[in-house]
Amino acid sequence: MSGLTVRDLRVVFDGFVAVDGVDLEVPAGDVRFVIGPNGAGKTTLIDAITGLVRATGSVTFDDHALLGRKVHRIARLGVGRTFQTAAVFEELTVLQNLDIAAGWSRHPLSLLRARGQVPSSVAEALTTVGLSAVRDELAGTLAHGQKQWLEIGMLLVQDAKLLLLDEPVAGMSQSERDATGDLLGRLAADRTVLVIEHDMDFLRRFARTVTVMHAGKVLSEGTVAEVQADPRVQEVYLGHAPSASEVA
Amino acid sequence: MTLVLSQLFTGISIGAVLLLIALGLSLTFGQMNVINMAHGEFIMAGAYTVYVLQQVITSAGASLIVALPIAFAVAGAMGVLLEFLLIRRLYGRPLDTLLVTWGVALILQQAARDIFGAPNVQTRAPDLLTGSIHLPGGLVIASSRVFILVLALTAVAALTLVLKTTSLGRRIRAVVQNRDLAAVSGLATGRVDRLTFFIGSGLAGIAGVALTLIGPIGPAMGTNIIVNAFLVVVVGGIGQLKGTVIVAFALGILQSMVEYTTTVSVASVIVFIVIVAFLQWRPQGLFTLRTRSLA
Amino acid sequence: MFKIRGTRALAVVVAAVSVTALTACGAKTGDSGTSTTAGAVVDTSGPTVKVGLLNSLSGTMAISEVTVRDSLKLAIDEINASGGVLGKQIEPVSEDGASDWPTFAEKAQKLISQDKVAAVFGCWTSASRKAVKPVFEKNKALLFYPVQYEGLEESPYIFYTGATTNQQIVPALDYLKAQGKTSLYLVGSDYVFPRTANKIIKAYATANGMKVLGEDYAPLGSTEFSTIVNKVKASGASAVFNTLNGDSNVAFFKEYKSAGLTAAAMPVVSVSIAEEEVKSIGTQYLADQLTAWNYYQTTAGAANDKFVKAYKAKYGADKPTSDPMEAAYTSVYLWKAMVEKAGSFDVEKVKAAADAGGITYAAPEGLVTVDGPSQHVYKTARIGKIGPDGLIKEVWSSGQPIKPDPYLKDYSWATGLA
Amino acid sequence: MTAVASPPVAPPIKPSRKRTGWKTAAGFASGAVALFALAPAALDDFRLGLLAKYLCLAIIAVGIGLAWGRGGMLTLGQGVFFGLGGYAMAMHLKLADAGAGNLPDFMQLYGQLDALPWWWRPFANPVFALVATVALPMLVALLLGQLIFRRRVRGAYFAILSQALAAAMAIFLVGQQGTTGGTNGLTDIQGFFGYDLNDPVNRKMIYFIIAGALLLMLAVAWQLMRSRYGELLVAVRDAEERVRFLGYDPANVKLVAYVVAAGMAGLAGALFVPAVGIISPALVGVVPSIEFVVGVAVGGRASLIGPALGAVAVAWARTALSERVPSAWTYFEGLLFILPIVFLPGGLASLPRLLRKARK
Repeated sequence: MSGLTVRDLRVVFDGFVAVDGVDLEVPAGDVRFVIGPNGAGKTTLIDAITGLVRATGSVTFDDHALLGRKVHRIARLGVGRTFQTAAVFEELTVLQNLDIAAGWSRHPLSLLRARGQVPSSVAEALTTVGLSAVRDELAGTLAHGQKQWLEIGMLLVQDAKLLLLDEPVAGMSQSERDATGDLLGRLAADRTVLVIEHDMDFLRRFARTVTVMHAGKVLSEGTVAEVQADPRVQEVYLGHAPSASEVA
Repeated sequence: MTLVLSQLFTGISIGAVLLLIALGLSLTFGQMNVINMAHGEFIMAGAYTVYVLQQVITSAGASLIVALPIAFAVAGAMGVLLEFLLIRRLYGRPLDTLLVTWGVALILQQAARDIFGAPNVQTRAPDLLTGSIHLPGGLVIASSRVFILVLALTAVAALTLVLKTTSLGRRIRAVVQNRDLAAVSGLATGRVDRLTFFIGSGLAGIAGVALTLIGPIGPAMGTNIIVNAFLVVVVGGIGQLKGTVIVAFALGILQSMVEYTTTVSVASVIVFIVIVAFLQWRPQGLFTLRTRSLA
Repeated sequence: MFKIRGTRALAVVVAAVSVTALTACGAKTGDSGTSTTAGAVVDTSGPTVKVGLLNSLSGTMAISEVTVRDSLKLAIDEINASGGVLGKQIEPVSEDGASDWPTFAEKAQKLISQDKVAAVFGCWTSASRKAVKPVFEKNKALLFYPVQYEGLEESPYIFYTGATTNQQIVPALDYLKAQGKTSLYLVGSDYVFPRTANKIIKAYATANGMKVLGEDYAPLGSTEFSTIVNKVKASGASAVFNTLNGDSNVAFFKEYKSAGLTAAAMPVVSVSIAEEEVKSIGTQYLADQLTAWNYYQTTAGAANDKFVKAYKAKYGADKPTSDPMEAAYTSVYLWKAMVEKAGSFDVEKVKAAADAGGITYAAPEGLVTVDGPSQHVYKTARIGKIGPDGLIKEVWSSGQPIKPDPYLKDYSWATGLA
Repeated sequence: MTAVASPPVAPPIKPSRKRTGWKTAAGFASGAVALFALAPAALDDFRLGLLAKYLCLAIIAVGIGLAWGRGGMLTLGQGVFFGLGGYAMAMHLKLADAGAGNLPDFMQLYGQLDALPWWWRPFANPVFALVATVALPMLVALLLGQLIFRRRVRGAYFAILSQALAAAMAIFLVGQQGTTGGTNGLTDIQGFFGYDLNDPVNRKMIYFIIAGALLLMLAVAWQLMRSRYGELLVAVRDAEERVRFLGYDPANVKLVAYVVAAGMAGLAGALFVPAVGIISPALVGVVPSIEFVVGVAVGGRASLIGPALGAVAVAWARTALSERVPSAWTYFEGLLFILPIVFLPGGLASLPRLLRKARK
């Protein structure tokens, strides 16, 4: 495991430079938070890493070059992501959602059989994300927070080694946030985690390292404290030197 | 040489007809993502408008001129009615609108049969538009085709002007780009939708008037043309007027050239193959709107 | 391992079902007569006798076929008013072929086996006739087919009351030749009649020193003719032979006129444009062009005056009569004559009476006689010119009825065509 | 769903599942009784022949239900695959009718050919022809699907493209009169693998074969729908891009359903030929292709039995109505496209659920 390395990443939409020469180094086992104002290029960064948008530069994970591969090929290399607005299969049950996430490596012919037993990885994930009680409910009927948990559960059964989470706690209650944060810490033991988040409180409590993006570039990088102390960050976020409570 | 030129003009004139038919679709399908299979029947309504008017106005030329705005209004009103009664309930289900409007098309066809009779009806064209224009070099082109070409280009220009400069145009584009945001910012999206549909369907009415000059006027006239019109819009790219214009002429010229050297049936098969090949190259059509959405 | 027991139960059901299916088997193709269908049963038990009217009342062909149905009904009404057939009133059962060939076959079967009709009148396109032909042969039931067609067919259970090729196309070619036309361009819809007609025309041209300069087919319903007209124009042919059908004619003639082509310089002979079509295309585009048929609304004679008057009285003064309508009208009277000669509604007896010869009827087009062996009808060929009033005036006629020759056996140039 | 309050630790099998299995088997058994015992007893030969035709349409509908209802691919070009299967079968039967070494009747009339075209020859072999009726449509669907789905042509684009394909295929068939029979199609088929089609007993046998094929195809669709693949297909339908991020190539997932649906349409075409005795371009083009869909929409696109029942019901209504008031049928058909889709998107199959909900 050698973590995620991004070198000189650039994404251009019709002349608009969304990501402008980003370098990023996320070592294995890190929980890296990426923050920045709207339009800083955070989500586009994840889109580029997962192959959704075309980019130049280089991205390597686990010694595999990712750029230029198709989305599903990148996923098969152990790269998993969630979406800002939770993207689960609403017409399928929680169990089915998780089971699908476990599936790409199954033999094609085995797909033609119905699921006899709940696979152990799925059962585990159900317990881990606390959705056992609703496993036969349609995912579309879940509360917003539960959907986000379901997405994380899907990453678990997918056995992703690099988790790219796009605002995973948006809309969650405080206790749900705490639980999610704890989960992230546990997951990082044998994975690499990259989180896009606006919630500063959540960030302060659970981030190990932080990257600040602005206008498609990396503005600052370091521990939470280092970044908070960086005057350029304060400038970008508030246009003036902030009081402690505003950033924290 | 004359032959190549006259065949080229034929291609351009086929393209002009395609453009006129597809223009309204490009608006309703492109801007609103509504696949209106009854578009062909709106064209039919435009053509029957000429027929009905000629029962009242005896001068062929005058009736044609008067028919243009009336057909626009008649077809446009039908479009608004369709939008209000059915399509409004189906936003976000484009495939379902396709089937529903096919049903509407069937009903309109049968209604035309019951009102005007199953046989084609006859309209008179002004003498000016049944003759031909002799150009230097022995080139002879049909004046009706020139009329249609001018009409098509005028319609494109007018539509572009409306979309680019008027407040209605701005609102249409706002709704296209982000329906939810537009609604939140206080735009009456329902009204904008209906207006868009009015213009798109109205253009079908104009096309119907033009078609009386070159083809039959009957209950089945819509079905014969609708598939090709959709291909033009799809290949041109959704929501892209310029794509529709370029592709209409390109397909027209391709069709006329292949048809000249082979047969009509071989030509339609070849055109289909070219389209599939083209979509391999540009799956979203000639021009595309880039978005970051996950769909 | 984790198979649900339901799957196994399902497998049993499916297997049982397949076995049942395979145990039920009937006669092999070779064993003639073991259990093939008996002849159609005509229901003559009541005071009426049923006949079937099989026409497209919906779909693209409805344009033409509704008028045929109307004139069939006119003939039936007239016969009923004058006492019926063998003392029985005719009860028409109308079915919609819906312009769809399998539907024609289905409805034909329904008329024969459910309604037990004495005869069926109808069909227009060759495709619909080809679709029902096996149904009538299999059930040994009668069809009267009233439309001019491409010939090359004889069926023991079909009577053809429209023209075959030697009563329409060949006379039209004779006429063109006599007018000094030496080169032709052939334009047709893409189906059996035009393709076969053009084959015959080409054979005729070769034998008679005429040149065929080009041949083009448009799909049925096609309305884009600019390229074809360009080709016609560039060919410089002295006449055009037009076998287009339906909507395509409108687009073709509008384009033809726009291209500056005229009846005087390059006349078009059409074999599928009758009075009804003239009305929908417009005389503006058609004036002075030629048609080839066996009957026009203007055809002289008392029988026709009566027919035209009766038709307009029943369906409206603005409704013209045309060749297929007349052939349909005639077909009912011919059937009546056959039944009366046979003294029975029984299909085999009716056929025997007709095949023995001598069935005639003073039709609106003149005296027609059924040719026993071919089950076609002797018809007079007529070339007409479309007038500014939308009616067609006869400019030439064969003078007397021509013997039907569906396989063109009597024409030496046509050997090898069939 | 009865097992909402399931225990926190996942049990090996949901208790409700076994019951569903038996329920389905019972459903199939009663379907078999209806098709094999009740229908032949209640209907005369003519009506049974009509039912055979309707069941062919039901087989296509099962495939469309899979591709459209479960896979979200509105295929408006099933006529192409129906036609391929039908023509493959009809070509063999015509050759068999003509006898070894002879040309089929229409070729002698219109083709002016001296010898059989090369692409007709393999169809003289009954095994080849039988395999081709299903394999040929599947192969064409595979090639076409590869091109279309790989390039992410989907939704409306896919629907319109499939419709254009149907139009092109019909025009092409019409244009090759000498070798395909043109507009007439292939008609006047006398025998079916040595059995005389004029014999009512054999026609009943054809009906039984079709009914058996329908049940078999329902079983295939049932297995596909309840399998993991079926779940995956629904996932692709609802969020194609999302599936990609789980490591699947959605193109492959869609391809399977599309190819299976094509195979079913081909089978339906092959069985239609002996049942009706004709295959023609009129059954291939835009209009029949979209008409195949209406029954599916009426019955319930995403359910197993809905599409089949819907297709039979619509076909029956067409016959019944057109026997009485021909022009009313067109209005009725138009309404069939409109009302269920707008007001009952789940089709008739969703009625019981809606009623249950309403009662609560």
